[in-house]
Amino acid sequence: MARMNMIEAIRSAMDVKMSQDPDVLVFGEDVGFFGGVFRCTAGLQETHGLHRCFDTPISEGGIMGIAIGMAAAGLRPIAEIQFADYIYPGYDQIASEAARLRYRSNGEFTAPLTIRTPVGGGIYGGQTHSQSPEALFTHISGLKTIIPSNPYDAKGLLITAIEDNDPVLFLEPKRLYNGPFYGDPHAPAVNWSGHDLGEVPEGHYRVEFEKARKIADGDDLTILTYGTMVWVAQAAVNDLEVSADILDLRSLLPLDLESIAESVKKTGRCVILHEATKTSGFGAELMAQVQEHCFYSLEAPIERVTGWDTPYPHAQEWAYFPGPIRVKTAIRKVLEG
Amino acid sequence: MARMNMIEAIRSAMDVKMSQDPDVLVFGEDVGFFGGVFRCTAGLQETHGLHRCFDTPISEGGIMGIAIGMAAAGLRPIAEIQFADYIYPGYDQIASEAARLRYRSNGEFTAPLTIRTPVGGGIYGGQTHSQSPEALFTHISGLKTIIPSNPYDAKGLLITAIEDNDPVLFLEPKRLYNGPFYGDPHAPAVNWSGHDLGEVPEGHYRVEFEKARKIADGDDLTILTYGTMVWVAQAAVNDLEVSADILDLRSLLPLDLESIAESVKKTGRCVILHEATKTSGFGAELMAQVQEHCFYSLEAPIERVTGWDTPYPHAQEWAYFPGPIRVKTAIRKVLEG
Amino acid sequence: MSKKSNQSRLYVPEPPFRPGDKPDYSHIKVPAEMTPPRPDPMCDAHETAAHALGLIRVLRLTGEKEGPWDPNINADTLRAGLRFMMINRAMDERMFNMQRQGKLSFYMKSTGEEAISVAMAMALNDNDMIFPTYRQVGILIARGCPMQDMMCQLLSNKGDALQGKSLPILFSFKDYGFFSVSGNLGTQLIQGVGWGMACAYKGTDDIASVITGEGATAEGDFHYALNFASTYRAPCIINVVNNQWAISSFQGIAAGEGETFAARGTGYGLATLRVDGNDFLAVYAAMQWAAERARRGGGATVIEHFTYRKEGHSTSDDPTKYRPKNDGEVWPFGDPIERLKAHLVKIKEWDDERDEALQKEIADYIRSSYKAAEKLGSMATESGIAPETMFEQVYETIPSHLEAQRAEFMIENARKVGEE
Amino acid sequence: MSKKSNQSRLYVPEPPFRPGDKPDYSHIKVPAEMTPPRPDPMCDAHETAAHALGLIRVLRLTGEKEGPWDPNINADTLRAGLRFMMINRAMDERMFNMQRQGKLSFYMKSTGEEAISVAMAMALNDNDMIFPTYRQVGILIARGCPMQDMMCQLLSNKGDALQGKSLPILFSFKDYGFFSVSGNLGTQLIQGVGWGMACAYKGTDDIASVITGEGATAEGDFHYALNFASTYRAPCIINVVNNQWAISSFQGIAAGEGETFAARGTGYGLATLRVDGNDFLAVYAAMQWAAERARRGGGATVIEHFTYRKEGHSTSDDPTKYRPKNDGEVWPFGDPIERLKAHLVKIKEWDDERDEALQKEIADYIRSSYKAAEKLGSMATESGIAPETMFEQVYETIPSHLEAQRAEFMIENARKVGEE
Ligand SMILES: Cc1ncc(C[n+]2csc(CCOP(=O)(O)OP(=O)(O)O)c2C)c(N)n1
Ligand SMILES: Cc1ncc(C[n+]2csc(CCOP(=O)(O)OP(=O)(O)O)c2C)c(N)n1
Ligand SMILES: [Mg+2]
Ligand SMILES: [Mg+2]
Repeated sequence: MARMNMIEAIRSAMDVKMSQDPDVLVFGEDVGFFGGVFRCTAGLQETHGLHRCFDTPISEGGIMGIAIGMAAAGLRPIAEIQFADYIYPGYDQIASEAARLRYRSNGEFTAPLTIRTPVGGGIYGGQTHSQSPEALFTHISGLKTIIPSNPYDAKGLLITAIEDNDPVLFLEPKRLYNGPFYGDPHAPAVNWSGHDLGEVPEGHYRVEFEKARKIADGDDLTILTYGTMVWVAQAAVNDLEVSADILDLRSLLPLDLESIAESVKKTGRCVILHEATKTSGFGAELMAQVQEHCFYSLEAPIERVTGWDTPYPHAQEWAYFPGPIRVKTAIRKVLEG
Repeated sequence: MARMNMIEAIRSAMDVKMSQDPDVLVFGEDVGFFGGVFRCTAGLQETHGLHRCFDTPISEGGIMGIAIGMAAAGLRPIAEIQFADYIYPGYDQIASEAARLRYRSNGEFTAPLTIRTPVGGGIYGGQTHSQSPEALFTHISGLKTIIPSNPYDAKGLLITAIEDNDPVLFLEPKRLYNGPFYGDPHAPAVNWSGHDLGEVPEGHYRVEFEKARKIADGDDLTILTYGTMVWVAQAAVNDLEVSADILDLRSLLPLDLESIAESVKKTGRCVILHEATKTSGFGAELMAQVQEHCFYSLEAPIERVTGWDTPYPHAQEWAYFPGPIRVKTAIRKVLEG
Repeated sequence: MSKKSNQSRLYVPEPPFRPGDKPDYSHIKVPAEMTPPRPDPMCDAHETAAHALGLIRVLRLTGEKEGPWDPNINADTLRAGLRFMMINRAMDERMFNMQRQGKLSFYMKSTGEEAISVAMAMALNDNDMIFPTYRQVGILIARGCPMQDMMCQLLSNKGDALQGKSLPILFSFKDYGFFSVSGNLGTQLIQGVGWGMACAYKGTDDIASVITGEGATAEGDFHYALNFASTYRAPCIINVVNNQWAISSFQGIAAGEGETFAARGTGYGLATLRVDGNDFLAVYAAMQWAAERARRGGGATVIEHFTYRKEGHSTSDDPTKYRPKNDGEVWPFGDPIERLKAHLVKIKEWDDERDEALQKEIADYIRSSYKAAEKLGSMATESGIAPETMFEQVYETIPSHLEAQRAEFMIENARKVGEE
Repeated sequence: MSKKSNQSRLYVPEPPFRPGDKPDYSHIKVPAEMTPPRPDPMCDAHETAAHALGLIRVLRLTGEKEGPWDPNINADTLRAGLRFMMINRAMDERMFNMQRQGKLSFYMKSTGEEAISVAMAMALNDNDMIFPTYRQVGILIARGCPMQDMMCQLLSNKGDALQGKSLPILFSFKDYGFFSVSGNLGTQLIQGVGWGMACAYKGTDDIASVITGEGATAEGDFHYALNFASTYRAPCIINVVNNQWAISSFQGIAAGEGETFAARGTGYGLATLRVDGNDFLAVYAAMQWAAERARRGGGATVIEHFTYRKEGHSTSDDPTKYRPKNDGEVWPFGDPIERLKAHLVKIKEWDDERDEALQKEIADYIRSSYKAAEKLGSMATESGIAPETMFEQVYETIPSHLEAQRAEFMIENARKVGEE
């Protein structure tokens, strides 16, 4: 066991897999000698060699393209996209190719690759360093979409992603890299060293997909969330002293519908939180599934708390971010509803 | 007034606007001399000149890029993407650029462009000529997403799109180009000449966005749908002889929430239909909004009937297509629920 | 060449001839000399810059072979090449007709371009992965893929290894080094470069050969392919089949008025060759050269295969709408099959008798293969593929949400069968 | 140059020097002759192929000017250029420091590259739209944009015309022909080509000048730009600022080992120039040549500006992590400001006295502008921008769903202010 922040945990996952499996390699913009703009790959080139962790041209489409070709040829590439906001030039390769190669060839060719990319706001990154595009990927059959909220899960889920025989999009909430974030930008920063989930085994372990993690247990309502908002949810629940099930979904596709339905059937009330833009966000799908499977248990309308339907504005970052006040309002509303 | 099929209606909209406004021009793959693989631009080059309707390189990203540049410079480009399945190489230019130029520059630069592209299955097009990617665009703030279901609406909505000062994605259900399609591929083809909505004014008229069209009026349930599925819905309702409100949404973003809520509050039951893949499809957003605004009126779980969460398989096209049988099952279910 | 637009100062390229015009390709010179020279395959890329503007040829239109690029292959190999090309053409004829009869939904011919796919497959090793487009069925033929297997894919029947998931002609035959063809143009180019990088990473001698039409070079993926191939010196060959047309758009729309397509590679520091794509020997020689360069660590070569799409784009296309009818007939570089045949006759390795025998053998092969294939189903009959297979191979194992959908489908399908 | 990897046969380029190495650029030759020649701006593009591999220079490091590319501009114009470059550098210093003091969230310097933006702006007409990156604030300075307006954008305060919507340095100043800078690299290149096409369509004489770093040339948009510019002969200039680095990646990663960036244009049939980017006169001359070519209907020119990024990528970057500390100092092409100054001194149009006076004037200008700007708010204080403005300019008019969200926000915000 060791103390790791999320950056170190992610790095450790890659390090473990690179040590175990010569077919695993890592590439992306600035990931080589420099070790990535968030340092997630720092040291991997030195440890594993120039050809196993290297820089690429600034070409997200090209990065995805070579990853697919390498994966089809039997390797297990891990491709870093520097910010999720820059994944769109690679969108065609991901949605039309990586996600469909298996289907198109009826299993003859596959693309067992992992795409790692930082998501979310909270670092004054403005419109193009803050996006949460998960819903644009959960609509794509053939892809899996994963998002951890802490170091322990990050490492275990990333190892599972690398070992998966299908393409996995692995989203890293950048605001959580160094510590949990409870939604108040003015509060002193907390880091992972003081948190249980910063306790991470040094070797190999897996955290399986399609399993939500319950981080609080309660009877009054269910909160469905993931990524940075997991911690904001916890802060709000603590603040309000309500009794809530908080599910950190972790795996958006495939989704742990069983745990979701079980919880909502118990509480009868549900709040859904995410940082992404509201319309057609992943919250819509969650809401749809809850209403499909728990309709007769619902005692109040499900509430969504999300980013607004605007780009992420730089100076208004904290007005955009769905912070604890909005979360608390929603909780009160479903409890009253 | 004239009899037009949907291809002719779309062509007429462009023709009218090109005649009225020298800033309107049309380009895309094969749209020039040839007039487009679906013939929507046939004759426009001859009428309006080589420089106003012309072929482009096979580069959807490039097409979107020049459209944005031209629009920012004061023109009103209409860009055709040959099949919506091929829009992804242009996704970055649409989502990161066209949709955000106004916001990024706080209104200094804008992108009043129209993207036309055929969507949907039913023509044995297989995985890459059948997709319905609307939900990947309704998540993008700054963009409008429109989808007509008949010639009259197609022309009026397209004119409104061209005149709009924001970027509009205009989706054309290709299975409806020649006639309404009631979901049975073995039934004899019907064409628009025998249908009221094939009656189209020759000149200028607008159909406004954010207004659904009610195509059937009833009390037992509400059906929310758009594109090809409008006709499948009608066939199912006729078949079952149920009393249903059928809303042809036409404008997905912005959405006519008022009409939706009014109808569901009246009927208390709702079925949502679309051809696209289920998970994170636009149906999820519709379901979310209905449950947010009509929760206390709902008497049964809302049902979604959609394409399966697989790519659109070629030989299994009609097993994939959410045809009348599945629609009827869903209607029965909400009526019983 | 192009008519200048008088209506605007925005320049829009136009092809030299439209329907009704009499096509005249006298401006496209068939070079008299068998230039350019053949440099060492490990030469500096700059030494091939001129090759991007010239045209590598070996076979004269009259059948003689000549010049530094003669690959010196024996008559048996030449006859094999001829046979594969003839099979290709016969198959195209047959399947086009069957599409017209409603047996398959769609087909695409490679008429006039057979030398490119066949010579490529023959010049490469069987372990080299080819990333083809929809117009290179010749690769499969040359690599020994059974005709019936291909036809079953075209008919989307229960003999189709893809279980009808893909459009006809979008083959996938891993055993024959034929990568799954995407319906999305261009995407495979950079994937092929990645495959080549994987070969280098693993230290094998294999290479990748990727193919695009001239029209699809305008996609970003083409740029990615050239750029990444240059950065990592990937062992691969990037082939541009310039058949002058991209559906209805002539090659000038893909920016072919400004420069040749081979020349695109020069600016990336890649070796570049431009070859008469209707000359079996020239294509073979160019592929051999580029493969040697790639295998020896010299990196990628961009090869433009200069040819002509003699027929429509696909069964959905009517080329007389946008170009003169007899365009393909007056193409100055002749027909690849006729040219190789003329050569074999000239060197006395072929004659009418053998030709007739081969024609007959091929006709039998096509006929019997088609018969056997059609027995397994077609568009006009039952495909014989269980529809619920559509839920398979989305993922390695079916996840629970998809399993639920499959279950729903099974119930609905039973109901449907009931209603019918 | 690059160390060969011994660990694998997969080739991965590496820069010549890393932290701890002693940088030595003796392999990059400063050409002794003032070649290449200056062809007529309407020449055939092929005539400029050699220019893509050479380097256009006018100013010797010792201050003399020489050769066919001398733009012959008068001393007043030269002094204006010097002044703009010095303002640029002083502004960079100031804003970098203010970022360190927490007054703004982010900043990016253009140190060492000032000649490119300033000479570009001065050589073009004011109506020509420039599509810049984040490293060309010199354009705004040269075109007369008030310093305070720029600083307000940097401070995201209520003087910011963008109302804080965009990251500092992602300016938009339509009045100064400065297109809204995207945070997404490369995207604007093809938009600029579209703008140029619109100019041609409307029949105006305006052109577009688009800029990318050498790193971002790897994006598909660069290819689109070259390709569409070639097809439609768009009146535009495509500038590649090769400052050797893309954050931590040296230019070899962007495939600069294989060929120059200017040479990319050759394969598309575009005119190509490669210019010493630290030579104000050379940049000016190249821009003038390309602008004339574009305006006269000759189409696009690709210009590589060969320079060096002397400082870190941005305020978030620490370049000593990946390259030697004094790298920029030993760059063989000197500093653009010092070089223009040396020239003016040599021709007796500049002296220490004037220099001191200008330094002082600029310091005052920067200081007073900053003071005035900061009064309107900063990161450290209130921005003064009403947060609900974030709902504006998503669309021309606020649609109902966004109106509802704004209303919700107003209530929540009141609650928040209450809680605080
Ligand atoms: C990304 C994408 N855009 C558009 C299409 C539609 N399309 C199919 S083939 C074709 C023409 C291709 O021309 P070319 O690359 O020259 O190949 P050829 O057909 O001549 O062999 C087009 C535009 C597509 N399949 N994929
Ligand atoms: C599409 C995209 N990918 C990645 C980035 C992150 N990024 C910002 S600047 C930069 C380096 C750019 O280098 P270069 O083009 O050489 O310009 P320079 O900074 O040297 O001026 C990178 C990778 C981005 N902004 N956009
Ligand atoms: Mg072609
Ligand atoms: Mg750079």
